[in-house]
Amino acid sequence: MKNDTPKVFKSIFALFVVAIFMIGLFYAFVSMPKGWGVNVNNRVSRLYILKNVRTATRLLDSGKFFAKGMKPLRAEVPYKPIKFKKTANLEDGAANVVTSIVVDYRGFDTLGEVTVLFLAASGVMMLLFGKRVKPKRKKTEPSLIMYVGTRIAFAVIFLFGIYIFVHGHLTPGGGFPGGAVIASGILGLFLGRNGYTPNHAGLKVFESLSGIAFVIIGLIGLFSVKSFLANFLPTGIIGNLYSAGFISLIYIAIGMKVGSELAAVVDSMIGDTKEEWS
Amino acid sequence: MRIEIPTILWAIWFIVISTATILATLRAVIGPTNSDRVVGLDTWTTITTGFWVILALFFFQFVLLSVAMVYAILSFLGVLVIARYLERGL
Amino acid sequence: MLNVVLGWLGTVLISIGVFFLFLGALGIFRLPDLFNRLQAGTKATTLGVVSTSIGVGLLVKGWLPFSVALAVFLLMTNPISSHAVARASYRAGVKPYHGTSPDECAKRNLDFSGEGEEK
Amino acid sequence: MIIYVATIVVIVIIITSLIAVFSKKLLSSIISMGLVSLGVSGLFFFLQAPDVAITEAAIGAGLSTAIFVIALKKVKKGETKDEE
Repeated sequence: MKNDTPKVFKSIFALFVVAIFMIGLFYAFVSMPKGWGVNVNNRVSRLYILKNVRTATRLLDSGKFFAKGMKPLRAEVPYKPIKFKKTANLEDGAANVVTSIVVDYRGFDTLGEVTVLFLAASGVMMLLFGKRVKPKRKKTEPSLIMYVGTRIAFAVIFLFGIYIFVHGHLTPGGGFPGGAVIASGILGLFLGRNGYTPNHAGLKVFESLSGIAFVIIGLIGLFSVKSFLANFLPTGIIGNLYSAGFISLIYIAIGMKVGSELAAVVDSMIGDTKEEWS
Repeated sequence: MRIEIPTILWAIWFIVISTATILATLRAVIGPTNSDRVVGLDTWTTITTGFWVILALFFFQFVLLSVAMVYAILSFLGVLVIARYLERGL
Repeated sequence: MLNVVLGWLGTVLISIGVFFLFLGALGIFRLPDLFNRLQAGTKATTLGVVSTSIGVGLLVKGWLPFSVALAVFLLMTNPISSHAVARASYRAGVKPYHGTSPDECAKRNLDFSGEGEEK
Repeated sequence: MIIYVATIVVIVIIITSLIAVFSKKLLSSIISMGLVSLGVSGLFFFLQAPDVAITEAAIGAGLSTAIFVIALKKVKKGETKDEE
Protein backbone atom coordinates (compact mmCIF):
# COMPACT_ATOMS: atom_id res chain seq x y z
CA MET A 1 0.00 0.00 0.00
CA LYS A 2 1.33 3.38 -0.93
CA ASN A 3 1.70 5.68 1.99
CA ASP A 4 1.70 9.30 0.99
CA THR A 5 0.68 11.03 4.18
CA PRO A 6 3.58 12.12 6.35
CA LYS A 7 3.64 10.67 9.81
CA VAL A 8 3.42 14.10 11.42
CA PHE A 9 -0.04 14.68 10.00
CA LYS A 10 -1.33 11.42 11.41
CA SER A 11 0.00 12.29 14.82
CA ILE A 12 -1.50 15.76 14.64
CA PHE A 13 -4.86 14.32 13.63
CA ALA A 14 -4.81 11.83 16.50
CA LEU A 15 -3.82 14.59 18.91
CA PHE A 16 -6.67 16.75 17.58
CA VAL A 17 -9.26 14.02 18.08
CA VAL A 18 -8.09 13.25 21.60
CA ALA A 19 -7.91 16.97 22.43
CA ILE A 20 -11.57 17.49 21.50
CA PHE A 21 -12.50 14.72 23.91
CA MET A 22 -10.29 16.08 26.64
CA ILE A 23 -11.90 19.50 26.32
CA GLY A 24 -15.42 18.10 26.35
CA LEU A 25 -14.93 15.82 29.28
CA PHE A 26 -13.00 18.33 31.33
CA TYR A 27 -15.71 20.88 30.68
CA ALA A 28 -18.09 18.36 32.15
CA PHE A 29 -15.71 18.00 35.09
CA VAL A 30 -15.64 21.64 36.02
CA SER A 31 -19.14 22.82 35.20
CA MET A 32 -22.43 21.21 36.02
CA PRO A 33 -24.90 21.95 33.21
CA LYS A 34 -28.50 22.73 33.73
CA GLY A 35 -30.12 19.36 33.71
CA TRP A 36 -28.18 18.17 36.71
CA GLY A 37 -30.16 19.74 39.46
CA VAL A 38 -33.61 18.63 38.42
CA ASN A 39 -34.37 15.56 40.42
CA VAL A 40 -31.97 15.96 43.31
CA ASN A 41 -34.77 16.09 45.84
CA ASN A 42 -35.80 12.64 44.77
CA ARG A 43 -32.29 11.30 44.48
CA VAL A 44 -30.98 12.34 47.90
CA SER A 45 -32.54 10.69 50.90
CA ARG A 46 -34.04 13.23 53.25
CA LEU A 47 -34.07 11.10 56.33
CA TYR A 48 -30.98 10.51 58.31
CA ILE A 49 -30.54 6.78 58.31
CA LEU A 50 -29.62 5.73 61.81
CA LYS A 51 -26.20 4.20 61.86
CA ASN A 52 -26.06 4.18 65.63
CA VAL A 53 -27.68 0.97 66.83
CA ARG A 54 -28.08 2.15 70.39
CA THR A 55 -30.22 5.14 69.44
CA ALA A 56 -32.36 3.01 67.17
CA THR A 57 -32.99 0.45 69.90
CA ARG A 58 -33.89 3.19 72.36
CA LEU A 59 -36.37 4.62 69.91
CA LEU A 60 -37.83 1.21 69.25
CA ASP A 61 -38.06 0.40 72.97
CA SER A 62 -39.77 3.65 73.84
CA GLY A 63 -42.61 2.77 71.50
CA LYS A 64 -42.50 6.00 69.56
CA PHE A 65 -41.56 4.18 66.42
CA PHE A 66 -44.57 1.91 66.36
CA ALA A 67 -47.04 4.25 67.96
CA LYS A 68 -47.23 6.89 65.25
CA GLY A 69 -45.67 5.18 62.32
CA MET A 70 -42.52 6.83 61.03
CA LYS A 71 -43.41 10.26 62.36
CA PRO A 72 -41.25 10.59 65.49
CA LEU A 73 -38.20 9.40 63.62
CA ARG A 74 -38.93 11.87 60.87
CA ALA A 75 -39.40 14.68 63.34
CA GLU A 76 -35.88 14.38 64.67
CA VAL A 77 -34.45 15.68 61.42
CA PRO A 78 -35.93 18.99 60.31
CA TYR A 79 -37.05 19.02 56.70
CA LYS A 80 -35.10 21.29 54.41
CA PRO A 81 -35.44 21.33 50.64
CA ILE A 82 -32.19 20.33 49.02
CA LYS A 83 -30.65 22.74 46.53
CA PHE A 84 -27.97 21.67 44.14
CA LYS A 85 -24.52 23.10 44.90
CA LYS A 86 -25.92 25.14 47.83
CA THR A 87 -27.03 22.82 50.59
CA ALA A 88 -24.43 21.25 52.80
CA ASN A 89 -24.63 17.50 53.06
CA LEU A 90 -26.82 16.43 55.95
CA GLU A 91 -25.42 12.94 55.93
CA ASP A 92 -22.61 10.96 54.39
CA GLY A 93 -24.47 10.70 51.13
CA ALA A 94 -23.70 11.88 47.64
CA ALA A 95 -25.82 13.53 44.99
CA ASN A 96 -26.47 10.05 43.62
CA VAL A 97 -28.33 8.11 46.28
CA VAL A 98 -27.53 4.71 44.78
CA THR A 99 -23.82 5.33 45.17
CA SER A 100 -24.34 6.57 48.68
CA ILE A 101 -26.07 3.36 49.66
CA VAL A 102 -23.77 1.01 47.78
CA VAL A 103 -20.47 2.41 49.02
CA ASP A 104 -21.27 4.05 52.32
CA TYR A 105 -24.16 2.45 54.14
CA ARG A 106 -23.54 -0.93 52.62
CA GLY A 107 -19.80 -0.73 52.07
CA PHE A 108 -18.96 -4.08 53.58
CA ASP A 109 -21.24 -5.75 51.04
CA THR A 110 -19.32 -4.06 48.22
CA LEU A 111 -16.10 -5.45 49.65
CA GLY A 112 -17.74 -8.87 49.38
CA GLU A 113 -18.74 -8.22 45.77
CA VAL A 114 -15.19 -7.27 44.87
CA THR A 115 -13.99 -10.47 46.52
CA VAL A 116 -16.46 -12.52 44.49
CA LEU A 117 -15.22 -10.92 41.27
CA PHE A 118 -11.63 -11.61 42.30
CA LEU A 119 -12.46 -15.28 42.94
CA ALA A 120 -14.18 -15.59 39.56
CA ALA A 121 -11.22 -14.02 37.77
CA SER A 122 -8.76 -16.31 39.52
CA GLY A 123 -10.95 -19.27 38.60
CA VAL A 124 -10.83 -18.34 34.92
CA MET A 125 -7.09 -17.79 35.07
CA MET A 126 -6.54 -21.11 36.85
CA LEU A 127 -8.63 -22.92 34.25
CA LEU A 128 -6.76 -21.45 31.31
CA PHE A 129 -3.34 -21.47 32.92
CA GLY A 130 -0.50 -22.83 30.84
CA LYS A 131 2.47 -22.15 28.69
CA ARG A 132 2.04 -19.64 25.86
CA VAL A 133 2.40 -21.37 22.49
CA LYS A 134 2.14 -20.20 18.90
CA PRO A 135 -1.26 -20.92 17.37
CA LYS A 136 -1.51 -23.88 15.01
CA ARG A 137 -3.55 -22.26 12.28
CA LYS A 138 -2.61 -19.00 10.64
CA LYS A 139 -4.49 -16.02 11.98
CA THR A 140 -5.69 -13.21 9.79
CA GLU A 141 -3.92 -9.95 10.38
CA PRO A 142 -6.17 -6.96 11.00
CA SER A 143 -5.91 -4.10 8.57
CA LEU A 144 -4.14 -0.81 9.15
CA ILE A 145 -7.43 0.99 9.64
CA MET A 146 -8.38 -1.23 12.54
CA TYR A 147 -4.91 -0.94 14.05
CA VAL A 148 -4.86 2.86 14.05
CA GLY A 149 -8.56 3.18 14.85
CA THR A 150 -8.49 0.98 17.91
CA ARG A 151 -5.40 2.76 19.18
CA ILE A 152 -7.08 6.15 18.90
CA ALA A 153 -10.30 4.80 20.35
CA PHE A 154 -8.39 3.29 23.26
CA ALA A 155 -7.33 6.71 24.53
CA VAL A 156 -10.89 7.98 24.39
CA ILE A 157 -12.37 4.88 26.00
CA PHE A 158 -9.81 4.89 28.79
CA LEU A 159 -10.52 8.55 29.51
CA PHE A 160 -14.24 7.90 29.55
CA GLY A 161 -13.86 4.96 31.94
CA ILE A 162 -11.92 7.15 34.33
CA TYR A 163 -14.62 9.82 33.97
CA ILE A 164 -17.28 7.28 34.91
CA PHE A 165 -15.67 6.10 38.11
CA VAL A 166 -14.36 9.46 39.27
CA HIS A 167 -17.85 10.91 38.89
CA GLY A 168 -19.48 7.96 40.60
CA HIS A 169 -20.96 10.06 43.38
CA LEU A 170 -22.48 12.62 41.02
CA THR A 171 -23.71 10.73 37.98
CA PRO A 172 -24.90 7.18 37.43
CA GLY A 173 -22.06 4.78 37.11
CA GLY A 174 -19.31 3.94 39.49
CA GLY A 175 -16.52 1.48 39.91
CA PHE A 176 -17.93 -1.57 38.22
CA PRO A 177 -19.10 -0.02 34.91
CA GLY A 178 -15.99 2.15 34.76
CA GLY A 179 -13.74 -0.85 35.19
CA ALA A 180 -15.70 -2.76 32.57
CA VAL A 181 -15.34 0.11 30.11
CA ILE A 182 -11.57 0.25 30.70
CA ALA A 183 -11.30 -3.50 30.18
CA SER A 184 -13.24 -3.13 26.94
CA GLY A 185 -10.69 -0.60 25.74
CA ILE A 186 -7.92 -3.08 26.42
CA LEU A 187 -9.95 -5.69 24.52
CA GLY A 188 -9.94 -3.26 21.60
CA LEU A 189 -6.14 -3.18 21.72
CA PHE A 190 -6.16 -6.98 21.54
CA LEU A 191 -8.36 -6.83 18.45
CA GLY A 192 -6.21 -4.25 16.71
CA ARG A 193 -3.04 -6.29 16.45
CA ASN A 194 -2.24 -9.97 16.58
CA GLY A 195 0.11 -10.92 19.35
CA TYR A 196 -0.53 -7.94 21.56
CA THR A 197 0.40 -8.65 25.17
CA PRO A 198 -0.22 -6.28 28.05
CA ASN A 199 2.23 -5.78 30.86
CA HIS A 200 1.34 -8.67 33.17
CA ALA A 201 3.41 -7.47 36.10
CA GLY A 202 1.77 -4.06 35.85
CA LEU A 203 -1.71 -5.59 35.89
CA LYS A 204 -0.84 -7.66 38.95
CA VAL A 205 0.60 -4.70 40.82
CA PHE A 206 -2.40 -2.52 39.98
CA GLU A 207 -4.88 -5.12 41.10
CA SER A 208 -3.20 -5.92 44.40
CA LEU A 209 -2.48 -2.30 45.25
CA SER A 210 -6.07 -1.22 44.64
CA GLY A 211 -7.41 -4.14 46.67
CA ILE A 212 -5.10 -3.24 49.52
CA ALA A 213 -6.14 0.41 49.27
CA PHE A 214 -9.80 -0.50 49.73
CA VAL A 215 -9.08 -2.40 52.94
CA ILE A 216 -6.73 0.32 54.22
CA ILE A 217 -9.40 2.98 53.75
CA GLY A 218 -11.76 0.78 55.75
CA LEU A 219 -9.18 0.34 58.49
CA ILE A 220 -8.62 4.10 58.74
CA GLY A 221 -12.34 4.40 59.37
CA LEU A 222 -12.12 1.68 62.00
CA PHE A 223 -9.39 3.46 63.93
CA SER A 224 -10.66 7.01 63.64
CA VAL A 225 -14.46 6.70 63.73
CA LYS A 226 -14.73 3.32 65.48
CA SER A 227 -16.45 1.56 62.61
CA PHE A 228 -15.15 -0.38 59.65
CA LEU A 229 -15.58 1.55 56.37
CA ALA A 230 -16.92 4.64 58.10
CA ASN A 231 -16.61 8.05 56.53
CA PHE A 232 -13.70 10.03 57.96
CA LEU A 233 -13.60 12.95 55.54
CA PRO A 234 -15.74 16.11 55.48
CA THR A 235 -18.80 15.69 53.31
CA GLY A 236 -18.88 19.09 51.67
CA ILE A 237 -21.67 20.51 49.51
CA ILE A 238 -23.96 18.39 47.39
CA GLY A 239 -22.95 18.39 43.75
CA ASN A 240 -19.32 19.45 44.03
CA LEU A 241 -16.63 17.13 42.82
CA TYR A 242 -14.96 17.05 46.22
CA SER A 243 -18.10 16.40 48.13
CA ALA A 244 -19.01 12.97 49.28
CA GLY A 245 -16.23 12.14 51.67
CA PHE A 246 -14.40 8.94 50.93
CA ILE A 247 -16.82 7.61 48.30
CA SER A 248 -14.73 8.81 45.37
CA LEU A 249 -11.55 7.34 46.88
CA ILE A 250 -13.19 3.93 47.22
CA TYR A 251 -14.62 4.15 43.72
CA ILE A 252 -11.19 4.89 42.27
CA ALA A 253 -9.84 1.79 44.02
CA ILE A 254 -12.75 -0.38 42.83
CA GLY A 255 -12.47 0.92 39.27
CA MET A 256 -8.78 0.14 38.99
CA LYS A 257 -9.28 -3.28 40.53
CA VAL A 258 -12.19 -4.30 38.30
CA GLY A 259 -10.49 -2.94 35.18
CA SER A 260 -7.24 -4.80 35.73
CA GLU A 261 -9.06 -8.01 36.70
CA LEU A 262 -11.31 -8.06 33.65
CA ALA A 263 -8.35 -7.17 31.42
CA ALA A 264 -6.46 -10.14 32.85
CA VAL A 265 -9.49 -12.37 32.20
CA VAL A 266 -9.69 -11.21 28.57
CA ASP A 267 -5.94 -11.70 28.17
CA SER A 268 -5.97 -15.23 29.53
CA MET A 269 -8.95 -16.13 27.35
CA ILE A 270 -7.62 -14.70 24.11
CA GLY A 271 -4.11 -16.16 24.26
CA ASP A 272 -3.28 -19.64 23.01
CA THR A 273 -2.02 -21.81 25.80
CA LYS A 274 -0.97 -25.41 26.12
CA GLU A 275 -1.82 -27.34 29.23
CA GLU A 276 1.21 -28.33 31.22
CA TRP A 277 -0.26 -31.20 33.17
CA SER A 278 -1.30 -33.34 30.23
CA MET B 1 -34.69 24.09 27.25
CA ARG B 2 -34.52 27.10 24.99
CA ILE B 3 -37.88 26.55 23.30
CA GLU B 4 -40.92 24.36 23.87
CA ILE B 5 -41.08 21.52 21.41
CA PRO B 6 -44.67 20.76 20.34
CA THR B 7 -46.12 17.41 21.36
CA ILE B 8 -46.87 16.32 17.81
CA LEU B 9 -43.16 16.55 16.99
CA TRP B 10 -42.25 14.30 19.93
CA ALA B 11 -44.86 11.80 18.74
CA ILE B 12 -43.53 11.83 15.17
CA TRP B 13 -39.94 11.32 16.34
CA PHE B 14 -40.86 8.42 18.60
CA ILE B 15 -43.01 6.68 15.99
CA VAL B 16 -40.40 6.99 13.24
CA ILE B 17 -37.56 5.78 15.45
CA SER B 18 -39.59 2.85 16.77
CA THR B 19 -40.35 1.79 13.21
CA ALA B 20 -36.67 2.02 12.35
CA THR B 21 -35.75 -0.11 15.37
CA ILE B 22 -38.26 -2.76 14.37
CA LEU B 23 -36.93 -2.87 10.80
CA ALA B 24 -33.35 -3.30 12.03
CA THR B 25 -34.44 -6.01 14.44
CA LEU B 26 -36.16 -7.87 11.62
CA ARG B 27 -32.96 -7.79 9.60
CA ALA B 28 -31.03 -9.09 12.59
CA VAL B 29 -33.56 -11.90 12.98
CA ILE B 30 -34.11 -13.04 9.38
CA GLY B 31 -30.66 -12.30 7.97
CA PRO B 32 -29.62 -15.19 5.73
CA THR B 33 -25.99 -15.23 6.85
CA ASN B 34 -24.26 -14.35 10.07
CA SER B 35 -22.75 -11.25 8.47
CA ASP B 36 -26.23 -9.90 7.82
CA ARG B 37 -27.06 -10.36 11.48
CA VAL B 38 -23.94 -8.44 12.46
CA VAL B 39 -24.94 -5.60 10.15
CA GLY B 40 -28.38 -5.62 11.75
CA LEU B 41 -26.81 -5.44 15.21
CA ASP B 42 -24.58 -2.56 14.18
CA THR B 43 -27.45 -0.52 12.76
CA TRP B 44 -29.69 -1.39 15.69
CA THR B 45 -27.18 -0.04 18.18
CA THR B 46 -26.53 3.12 16.19
CA ILE B 47 -30.23 3.88 15.89
CA THR B 48 -30.74 3.20 19.57
CA THR B 49 -27.89 5.50 20.54
CA GLY B 50 -29.67 8.31 18.73
CA PHE B 51 -32.87 7.29 20.44
CA TRP B 52 -31.32 7.54 23.91
CA VAL B 53 -29.97 10.98 23.09
CA ILE B 54 -33.49 12.13 22.24
CA LEU B 55 -34.79 10.51 25.41
CA ALA B 56 -32.20 12.40 27.44
CA LEU B 57 -33.79 15.54 26.05
CA PHE B 58 -37.28 14.19 26.81
CA PHE B 59 -36.53 13.40 30.46
CA PHE B 60 -34.23 16.46 30.62
CA GLN B 61 -31.39 14.83 32.49
CA PHE B 62 -27.81 15.36 31.48
CA VAL B 63 -26.68 12.17 33.15
CA LEU B 64 -28.52 10.07 30.59
CA LEU B 65 -26.18 11.29 27.82
CA SER B 66 -23.34 9.36 29.41
CA VAL B 67 -25.47 6.22 29.14
CA ALA B 68 -25.61 6.84 25.40
CA MET B 69 -21.82 7.19 25.32
CA VAL B 70 -21.33 3.85 27.10
CA TYR B 71 -23.80 2.32 24.66
CA ALA B 72 -21.81 3.60 21.68
CA ILE B 73 -18.48 2.37 23.05
CA LEU B 74 -19.70 -1.10 23.92
CA SER B 75 -21.59 -1.65 20.68
CA PHE B 76 -18.47 -0.67 18.71
CA LEU B 77 -16.35 -3.23 20.54
CA GLY B 78 -18.98 -5.96 20.30
CA VAL B 79 -19.29 -5.56 16.52
CA LEU B 80 -15.49 -5.54 16.20
CA VAL B 81 -15.17 -8.79 18.16
CA ILE B 82 -17.75 -10.60 16.04
CA ALA B 83 -16.14 -9.31 12.83
CA ARG B 84 -12.74 -10.58 13.92
CA TYR B 85 -14.33 -13.93 14.70
CA LEU B 86 -15.90 -14.10 11.25
CA GLU B 87 -12.62 -13.50 9.44
CA ARG B 88 -10.90 -16.13 11.58
CA GLY B 89 -8.44 -13.74 13.08
CA LEU B 90 -9.26 -13.99 16.75
CA MET C 1 -33.71 35.95 20.04
CA LEU C 2 -30.55 33.88 19.88
CA ASN C 3 -32.19 31.29 22.10
CA VAL C 4 -35.14 30.92 19.75
CA VAL C 5 -32.92 30.67 16.67
CA LEU C 6 -30.67 28.06 18.29
CA GLY C 7 -33.69 26.14 19.54
CA TRP C 8 -35.34 25.89 16.16
CA LEU C 9 -32.00 25.05 14.55
CA GLY C 10 -31.61 22.20 17.01
CA THR C 11 -35.16 20.98 16.35
CA VAL C 12 -34.56 20.96 12.61
CA LEU C 13 -31.27 19.09 13.12
CA ILE C 14 -32.98 16.47 15.27
CA SER C 15 -35.71 16.03 12.66
CA ILE C 16 -33.12 15.55 9.91
CA GLY C 17 -31.30 13.04 12.09
CA VAL C 18 -34.43 11.03 12.84
CA PHE C 19 -35.30 10.97 9.13
CA PHE C 20 -31.87 9.66 8.19
CA LEU C 21 -31.95 7.03 10.93
CA PHE C 22 -35.22 5.82 9.44
CA LEU C 23 -33.71 5.82 5.94
CA GLY C 24 -30.80 3.71 7.18
CA ALA C 25 -33.13 1.16 8.72
CA LEU C 26 -35.25 1.06 5.55
CA GLY C 27 -32.14 0.52 3.45
CA ILE C 28 -31.00 -2.27 5.69
CA PHE C 29 -34.35 -3.97 5.29
CA ARG C 30 -34.84 -3.51 1.55
CA LEU C 31 -31.45 -3.66 -0.20
CA PRO C 32 -30.49 -6.91 -1.93
CA ASP C 33 -27.10 -7.97 -0.61
CA LEU C 34 -24.77 -7.50 2.33
CA PHE C 35 -22.49 -4.81 0.99
CA ASN C 36 -25.34 -2.59 -0.13
CA ARG C 37 -27.00 -3.02 3.24
CA LEU C 38 -23.73 -2.16 4.96
CA GLN C 39 -23.48 1.04 2.97
CA ALA C 40 -27.01 2.07 3.89
CA GLY C 41 -26.61 1.01 7.48
CA THR C 42 -23.43 2.97 8.04
CA LYS C 43 -23.56 6.17 6.05
CA ALA C 44 -27.15 7.12 6.70
CA THR C 45 -27.21 6.20 10.37
CA THR C 46 -23.90 7.94 11.06
CA LEU C 47 -25.24 11.17 9.60
CA GLY C 48 -28.47 10.67 11.53
CA VAL C 49 -26.95 10.11 14.93
CA VAL C 50 -24.35 12.87 14.57
CA SER C 51 -27.04 15.36 13.52
CA THR C 52 -29.29 14.24 16.37
CA SER C 53 -26.69 14.63 19.07
CA ILE C 54 -25.52 18.03 17.84
CA GLY C 55 -29.14 19.17 17.70
CA VAL C 56 -29.70 18.10 21.28
CA GLY C 57 -26.55 19.98 22.25
CA LEU C 58 -27.88 23.14 20.61
CA LEU C 59 -31.25 22.84 22.29
CA VAL C 60 -30.06 22.94 25.90
CA LYS C 61 -27.57 25.39 27.33
CA GLY C 62 -24.38 23.72 28.45
CA TRP C 63 -24.83 20.32 26.87
CA LEU C 64 -22.92 21.16 23.70
CA PRO C 65 -19.39 19.93 24.64
CA PHE C 66 -20.49 16.49 25.71
CA SER C 67 -22.77 16.02 22.73
CA VAL C 68 -20.00 17.14 20.36
CA ALA C 69 -17.72 14.59 22.03
CA LEU C 70 -20.38 11.92 21.50
CA ALA C 71 -20.76 12.95 17.85
CA VAL C 72 -17.00 12.85 17.24
CA PHE C 73 -16.75 9.43 18.84
CA LEU C 74 -19.54 8.05 16.67
CA LEU C 75 -18.07 9.69 13.57
CA MET C 76 -14.74 8.05 14.37
CA THR C 77 -15.82 4.53 15.30
CA ASN C 78 -18.78 3.77 13.03
CA PRO C 79 -16.73 3.59 9.80
CA ILE C 80 -14.13 1.40 11.52
CA SER C 81 -16.67 -1.18 12.61
CA SER C 82 -18.36 -1.13 9.21
CA HIS C 83 -14.99 -1.61 7.49
CA ALA C 84 -14.24 -4.52 9.79
CA VAL C 85 -17.59 -6.17 9.04
CA ALA C 86 -17.21 -5.73 5.27
CA ARG C 87 -13.69 -7.12 5.20
CA ALA C 88 -14.58 -10.03 7.45
CA SER C 89 -17.61 -11.03 5.43
CA TYR C 90 -15.71 -10.79 2.14
CA ARG C 91 -13.08 -13.06 3.57
CA ALA C 92 -15.71 -15.39 4.99
CA GLY C 93 -17.00 -15.94 1.47
CA VAL C 94 -20.12 -13.81 1.18
CA LYS C 95 -20.72 -13.28 -2.53
CA PRO C 96 -21.77 -9.85 -3.78
CA TYR C 97 -25.08 -9.29 -5.52
CA HIS C 98 -25.00 -10.41 -9.17
CA GLY C 99 -25.66 -6.89 -10.38
CA THR C 100 -22.49 -5.63 -8.74
CA SER C 101 -19.96 -5.11 -11.48
CA PRO C 102 -17.06 -5.23 -11.64
CA ASP C 103 -15.87 -6.95 -8.49
CA GLU C 104 -12.65 -5.03 -8.07
CA CYS C 105 -11.52 -7.07 -5.12
CA ALA C 106 -11.62 -10.35 -7.02
CA LYS C 107 -10.06 -8.79 -10.11
CA ARG C 108 -7.01 -7.45 -8.36
CA ASN C 109 -6.59 -10.56 -6.24
CA LEU C 110 -5.80 -8.46 -3.23
CA ASP C 111 -3.79 -9.97 -0.48
CA PHE C 112 -5.59 -9.06 2.69
CA SER C 113 -2.99 -10.27 5.12
CA GLY C 114 -1.16 -7.48 6.82
CA GLU C 115 -1.49 -4.55 4.48
CA GLY C 116 0.91 -1.87 5.50
CA GLU C 117 1.93 -3.58 8.71
CA GLU C 118 5.49 -3.00 9.75
CA LYS C 119 7.20 -6.22 10.55
CA MET D 1 -46.35 8.29 25.05
CA ILE D 2 -43.38 6.56 26.58
CA ILE D 3 -45.41 3.46 27.43
CA TYR D 4 -45.87 2.56 23.75
CA VAL D 5 -42.16 2.85 23.09
CA ALA D 6 -41.48 0.63 26.10
CA THR D 7 -43.97 -1.90 24.74
CA ILE D 8 -42.09 -2.00 21.45
CA VAL D 9 -38.81 -2.55 23.32
CA VAL D 10 -40.37 -5.42 25.26
CA ILE D 11 -41.60 -7.00 22.02
CA VAL D 12 -38.09 -6.75 20.58
CA ILE D 13 -36.67 -8.36 23.71
CA ILE D 14 -39.12 -11.26 23.48
CA ILE D 15 -38.43 -11.90 19.79
CA THR D 16 -34.66 -11.83 20.20
CA SER D 17 -34.68 -14.02 23.29
CA LEU D 18 -36.78 -16.61 21.45
CA ILE D 19 -34.25 -16.53 18.62
CA ALA D 20 -31.42 -16.91 21.13
CA VAL D 21 -33.02 -20.05 22.53
CA PHE D 22 -34.19 -21.76 19.36
CA SER D 23 -31.49 -20.86 16.84
CA LYS D 24 -29.34 -23.68 15.47
CA LYS D 25 -26.18 -21.63 14.93
CA LEU D 26 -24.30 -20.65 18.05
CA LEU D 27 -23.05 -17.33 16.68
CA SER D 28 -26.54 -16.09 15.90
CA SER D 29 -27.57 -17.10 19.41
CA ILE D 30 -24.77 -14.94 20.79
CA ILE D 31 -25.76 -11.98 18.61
CA SER D 32 -29.37 -12.31 19.74
CA MET D 33 -28.23 -12.44 23.32
CA GLY D 34 -26.34 -9.18 22.86
CA LEU D 35 -29.50 -7.64 21.45
CA VAL D 36 -31.46 -8.87 24.48
CA SER D 37 -28.91 -7.25 26.79
CA LEU D 38 -29.06 -3.95 24.96
CA GLY D 39 -32.85 -3.99 25.02
CA VAL D 40 -32.97 -4.78 28.72
CA SER D 41 -30.58 -1.92 29.39
CA GLY D 42 -32.91 0.34 27.45
CA LEU D 43 -35.80 -0.83 29.57
CA PHE D 44 -33.88 0.08 32.72
CA PHE D 45 -33.29 3.45 31.11
CA PHE D 46 -37.04 3.92 30.73
CA LEU D 47 -37.65 2.99 34.34
CA GLN D 48 -35.34 5.80 35.57
CA ALA D 49 -32.56 3.52 36.76
CA PRO D 50 -29.56 4.75 34.78
CA ASP D 51 -27.07 3.12 37.15
CA VAL D 52 -28.35 -0.33 36.33
CA ALA D 53 -28.62 0.61 32.66
CA ILE D 54 -24.93 1.54 32.46
CA THR D 55 -23.86 -1.61 34.26
CA GLU D 56 -26.06 -3.82 32.10
CA ALA D 57 -24.79 -2.22 28.88
CA ALA D 58 -21.16 -2.48 29.97
CA ILE D 59 -21.17 -6.02 31.32
CA GLY D 60 -23.98 -7.69 29.40
CA ALA D 61 -23.63 -6.23 25.96
CA GLY D 62 -19.92 -5.55 25.74
CA LEU D 63 -17.73 -7.89 27.73
CA SER D 64 -20.15 -10.78 28.00
CA THR D 65 -20.68 -10.97 24.23
CA ALA D 66 -16.95 -10.70 23.62
CA ILE D 67 -16.13 -13.43 26.11
CA PHE D 68 -18.78 -15.73 24.65
CA VAL D 69 -17.39 -15.23 21.14
CA ILE D 70 -13.85 -15.94 22.34
CA ALA D 71 -15.07 -19.06 24.13
CA LEU D 72 -16.79 -20.19 20.91
CA LYS D 73 -13.46 -19.76 19.12
CA LYS D 74 -11.72 -21.81 21.81
CA VAL D 75 -14.28 -24.61 21.54
CA LYS D 76 -14.03 -24.80 17.74
CA LYS D 77 -10.26 -24.58 17.65
CA GLY D 78 -9.59 -27.82 15.78
CA GLU D 79 -12.22 -27.40 13.08
CA THR D 80 -11.43 -25.77 9.76
CA LYS D 81 -14.81 -26.19 8.07
CA ASP D 82 -16.71 -22.99 7.48
CA GLU D 83 -19.89 -22.86 9.44
CA GLU D 84 -21.89 -20.80 6.99
